[in-house]
Amino acid sequence: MISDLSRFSLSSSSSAAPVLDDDQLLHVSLGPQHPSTHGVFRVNVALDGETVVSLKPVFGYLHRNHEKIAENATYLSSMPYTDRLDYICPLSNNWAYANAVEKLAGIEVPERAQYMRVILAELTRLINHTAFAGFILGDMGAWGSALMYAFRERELILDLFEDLTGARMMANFMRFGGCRNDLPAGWANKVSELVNGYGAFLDEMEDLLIGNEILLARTRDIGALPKDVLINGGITGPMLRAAGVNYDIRKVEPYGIYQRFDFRIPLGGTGDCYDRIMIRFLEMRESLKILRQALDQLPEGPFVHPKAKIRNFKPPVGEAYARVEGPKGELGFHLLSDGSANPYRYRVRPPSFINLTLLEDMCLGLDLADVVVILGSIDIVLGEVDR
Amino acid sequence: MSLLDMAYGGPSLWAPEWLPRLPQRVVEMLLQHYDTPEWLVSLAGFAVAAATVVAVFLSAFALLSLIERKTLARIQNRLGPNRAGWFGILQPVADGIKMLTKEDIVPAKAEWFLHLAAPVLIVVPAMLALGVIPYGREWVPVRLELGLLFFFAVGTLTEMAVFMAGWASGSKFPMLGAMRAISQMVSYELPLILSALGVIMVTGSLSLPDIVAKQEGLHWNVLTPWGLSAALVFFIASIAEANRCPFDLPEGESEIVAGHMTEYSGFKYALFFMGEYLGLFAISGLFITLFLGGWQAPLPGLTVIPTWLWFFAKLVVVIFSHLWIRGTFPRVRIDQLMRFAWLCLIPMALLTIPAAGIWVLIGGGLLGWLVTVPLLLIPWVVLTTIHNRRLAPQTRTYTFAD
Amino acid sequence: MRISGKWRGHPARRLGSGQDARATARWSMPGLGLFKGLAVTARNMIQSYYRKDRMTTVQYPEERAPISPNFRNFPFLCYDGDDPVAGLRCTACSICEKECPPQCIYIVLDRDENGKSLKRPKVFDIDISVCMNCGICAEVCPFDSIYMDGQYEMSTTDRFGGLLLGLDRLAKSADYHMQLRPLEASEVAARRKAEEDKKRAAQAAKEAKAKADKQAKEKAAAEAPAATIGKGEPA
Amino acid sequence: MTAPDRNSMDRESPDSHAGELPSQSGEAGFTALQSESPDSLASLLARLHDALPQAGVTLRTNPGPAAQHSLLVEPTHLTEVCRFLRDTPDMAFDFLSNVTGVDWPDPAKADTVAVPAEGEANASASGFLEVIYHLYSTTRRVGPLVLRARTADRGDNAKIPSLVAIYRSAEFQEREIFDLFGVEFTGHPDLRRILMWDEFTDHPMRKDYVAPDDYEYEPTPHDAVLEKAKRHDPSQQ
Repeated sequence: MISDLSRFSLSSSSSAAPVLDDDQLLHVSLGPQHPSTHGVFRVNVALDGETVVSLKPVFGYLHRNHEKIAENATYLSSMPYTDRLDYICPLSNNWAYANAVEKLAGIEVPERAQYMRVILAELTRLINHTAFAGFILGDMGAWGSALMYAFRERELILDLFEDLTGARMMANFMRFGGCRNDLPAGWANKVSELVNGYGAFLDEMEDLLIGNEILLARTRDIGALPKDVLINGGITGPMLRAAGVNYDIRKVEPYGIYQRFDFRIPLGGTGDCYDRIMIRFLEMRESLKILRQALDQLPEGPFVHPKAKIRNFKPPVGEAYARVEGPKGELGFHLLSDGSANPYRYRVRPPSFINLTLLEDMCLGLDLADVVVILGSIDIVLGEVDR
Repeated sequence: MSLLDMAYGGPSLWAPEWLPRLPQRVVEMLLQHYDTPEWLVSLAGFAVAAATVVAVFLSAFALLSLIERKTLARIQNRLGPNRAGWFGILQPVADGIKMLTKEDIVPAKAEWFLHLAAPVLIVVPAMLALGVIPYGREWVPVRLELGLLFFFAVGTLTEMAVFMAGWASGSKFPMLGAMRAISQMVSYELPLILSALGVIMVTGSLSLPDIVAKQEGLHWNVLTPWGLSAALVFFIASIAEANRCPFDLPEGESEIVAGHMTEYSGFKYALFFMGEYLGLFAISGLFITLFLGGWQAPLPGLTVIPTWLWFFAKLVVVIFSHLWIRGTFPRVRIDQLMRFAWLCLIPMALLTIPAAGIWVLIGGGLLGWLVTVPLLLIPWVVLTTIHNRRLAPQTRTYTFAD
Repeated sequence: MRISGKWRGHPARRLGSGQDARATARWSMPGLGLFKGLAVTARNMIQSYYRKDRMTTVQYPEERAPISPNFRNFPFLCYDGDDPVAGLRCTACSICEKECPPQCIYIVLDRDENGKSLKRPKVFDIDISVCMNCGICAEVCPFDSIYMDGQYEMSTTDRFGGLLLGLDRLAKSADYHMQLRPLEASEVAARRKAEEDKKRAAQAAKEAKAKADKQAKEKAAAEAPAATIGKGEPA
Repeated sequence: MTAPDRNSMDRESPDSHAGELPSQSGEAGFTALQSESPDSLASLLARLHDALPQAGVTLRTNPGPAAQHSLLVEPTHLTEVCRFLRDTPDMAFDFLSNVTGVDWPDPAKADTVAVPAEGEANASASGFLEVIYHLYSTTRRVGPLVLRARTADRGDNAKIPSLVAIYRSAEFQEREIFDLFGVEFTGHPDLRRILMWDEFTDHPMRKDYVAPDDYEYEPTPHDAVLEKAKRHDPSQQ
């Protein structure tokens, strides 16, 4: 009986959207000032009723030519600018950039600094995924509650960042060959406390979110694409793993010291928006595991390579492409050095930007309301998309 | 004898019970004293009664706008507005001043007259609906025999106003919002009215004071199986009728910015809010009247408290549950909203009618419970489970790769 | 690739510690997830009245969140002693000016009338409307001169002038630094003192040597009266 | 090299659970991804020569410590090469991670970063634009395979065939390079400016790009900038 009545459905998600003449469609510009475009992102949507017939993203409202700025600055001077790429997780960006420069110049990183980097990167992953859980609920119209809880916990991690790096978000902490300063006294204990308490918060968030029937209804079977299409479209990060592709750079190409930790890669089955939320929750649990191990094993020693140069740093001629598993996906830096103090070419491979490649494919035939959810589940940050 | 006793014919009645009607009686008495014609007296009486309702609910609106923000803030672990006056008590005043002094912008493509009329038309039906609700034993602004019918009739005006606002704005987001609003309100009007039918059958009257009087002595409709079922349907439908979360699609801000209100600013925008809150008061008031015993005290010993205070206490509870829901739930999608109305709420609302009939036939009691509970519970479980299964998968599997 | 675990269950079931759940609820109450959510928000609402970790709001002008000793905002210039001009450690070497990512530092070297460098800045401006608080200037400074301040209440009604900090507003005493960041400052002070001591010792040695030379010279002069005047004490 | 199949996990089977699935490629799991050594890159090159002799792929050595050597591909054969790399089962470079555009006004400089083999022809006399692709294989877990393609010049002939049909992930990245460098990707389905606005005419990432000085006047401590701003904005004089 129920399936017979499904023709009442206003959403034609099951059937292909009828193609109408252009003048019969409603062209809506979502953004750049729109409550749920996560910044100044804009999509031009053509609607048939509320069904998306075409969708074209428009970029560049936050473009500042980060790459050109970096070409005109010294290697070190670009470090604070990487904070501003994905401003939710600056420390991952720091690491990605430091990683690329270390590869370019062949710099060793001391043990302690490696552990510090892992701890900071995993804390950043917690921040990102926690905030994501808040944002996605916001996109679905539950403004406030989940986001405020997420930000409450995020603040605790930001406090730790402030203690360590001096800034809550714009950390500018990693250096080529280590980190800028050592851990303050008692910092590691504070992180342990936070890590021990974080599970309870995740439990609470899961109660609020993952079983919620409305959330399930809004995210189930929305935005799923086949695995090979996702790989071909350059999708990385939790979005790719939600579809069941076992590809996490921490395992595939263990940078830093990730091969030392015992953690698992959660994989989804369908790759719809619900799986993307769940994968992020499961990843947070695994991050907590990594954090516990890293805190246990944290060695004494120098926090930066003693021969690392701060002033007048000039890597040898060559090029290097290095990538890390950022919270949003594969964050790569491609550097070309001509032996001078400035990079000849500095290229960021931004995960948020390339993850948007398949946005239209995911949204076609769905409702306008689904576009917002899919966009939220991709988890973009415009500082990185527009650069 | 005091003025009150003279007015109301004896000291047997407790004065605060009459308090809300005091202005009306005073005006009527004064006019009678000066030999005014009878029609003028009653007209003036109505005017004052209406003014009382308007005054009470406008201040309630101001208060609710503050309470809503404070409650939501607490749910979200914030403090809420606390800078204007003690405990933020002057925040509504500040908001009002802000709204009044803001520039009123009419888009170039708007139909200016309809654009102007829509916010007014939002407020008026809500006010009219508030006029027929019995707030206390003696405080019924307008005693209409067909009060319930009148309520639903004026309620439909809101839909027209919302569509007017969306269409007259000459813009896309408002248009989308208006279309959503129409489909939503039309769909949810049905379960709303159908779930009230059981009450009408049991009471045998469309008059709201009669419905309340019938529920005296904790014979609240919600405490019967069919009443509980109908109350559930009515409550859910009333959320949709009031455009509240999780059914706030017409103004779903994460999707269509502010829906039909997108192109409004200043005082017109404030009027939409006022209309929405007054509508919430009205529909919650009707919910209390139909199912929660209206102004009846829950226990006989508590009748010392004036009946209108009981009414407002219940109103606070109902409205708090609206706030609580708003602080928790995400928004549903339009097709899910429609499917829920047509495939779950309307069948259930229809089923409550025979259930109420059987209840009356049997005369309640244990047998009544035994017959009607399965009659309603089984369809509820079946329908919601089918619905849930469509929405939520039974299992999800996640694997962990090393 | 090895599959080491599996979570299989109804979504309404909590993921728990991410451990593998195998039990599958055949039927779960419709709306159970919604009620769980309502319980969470209700708990948060009630606990916000008595639990500090739920209600974390700091009401800013009246209360202030404690600032971490590492917190950095805008840079300041450190001077020794009481005189912000004479005691300034800055030598106007312009390293910070070159390294500053947004190029917000502007330095003019002070010279005497002969054009000789006085090794101190004549102008040292920082445009804090441009500064992004990265701290690279403090990091690269070889003279322990520039440090990051913790002062964050810098709002002004003067859009341009008020945000352009000159020497008068940038120069802060070493005591201030000690107060702001005792750890860093005491380390710097110890290092500077050691350097100073070393310098002084070197100077003392030099002086002693000069004295000995002088004595030797005097001795020689006594023998040969037409000697030149010895070099004065080193500055 | 054994190829672990990412699709082979039997997720739906109720019987499969922890530990029971055979690990497909030994205890280490899989070959850790690394930049391919010159040897294996050379074998890959040999196979490319065999399969596509006309493509004219040459090896370029990276002098830096990263040792990510690259293959220089003639633009006319770029799509064939990529299709070969993607579709040959034991290559399976199915993931185009990154596309970088580089401007080389001085062609000699390009050869210092990507050094040609002895005796091979150096880059052309005029400057050119270069596009660098980083390919990975998600199934074999190797990479990056660095491909370079160079345009004929920096002017009208700055053309390179688009890879969107082979790797969808190139879509926005190629648009970005078109926007910022001015490389025309022939065959791109939707080649428009992406980060700059449509009316913009220049290509800001080119080395000889001169920024317009049409910004608003704002007092600044930098005298040179100040002077420039004053010259531009007569109201401030």
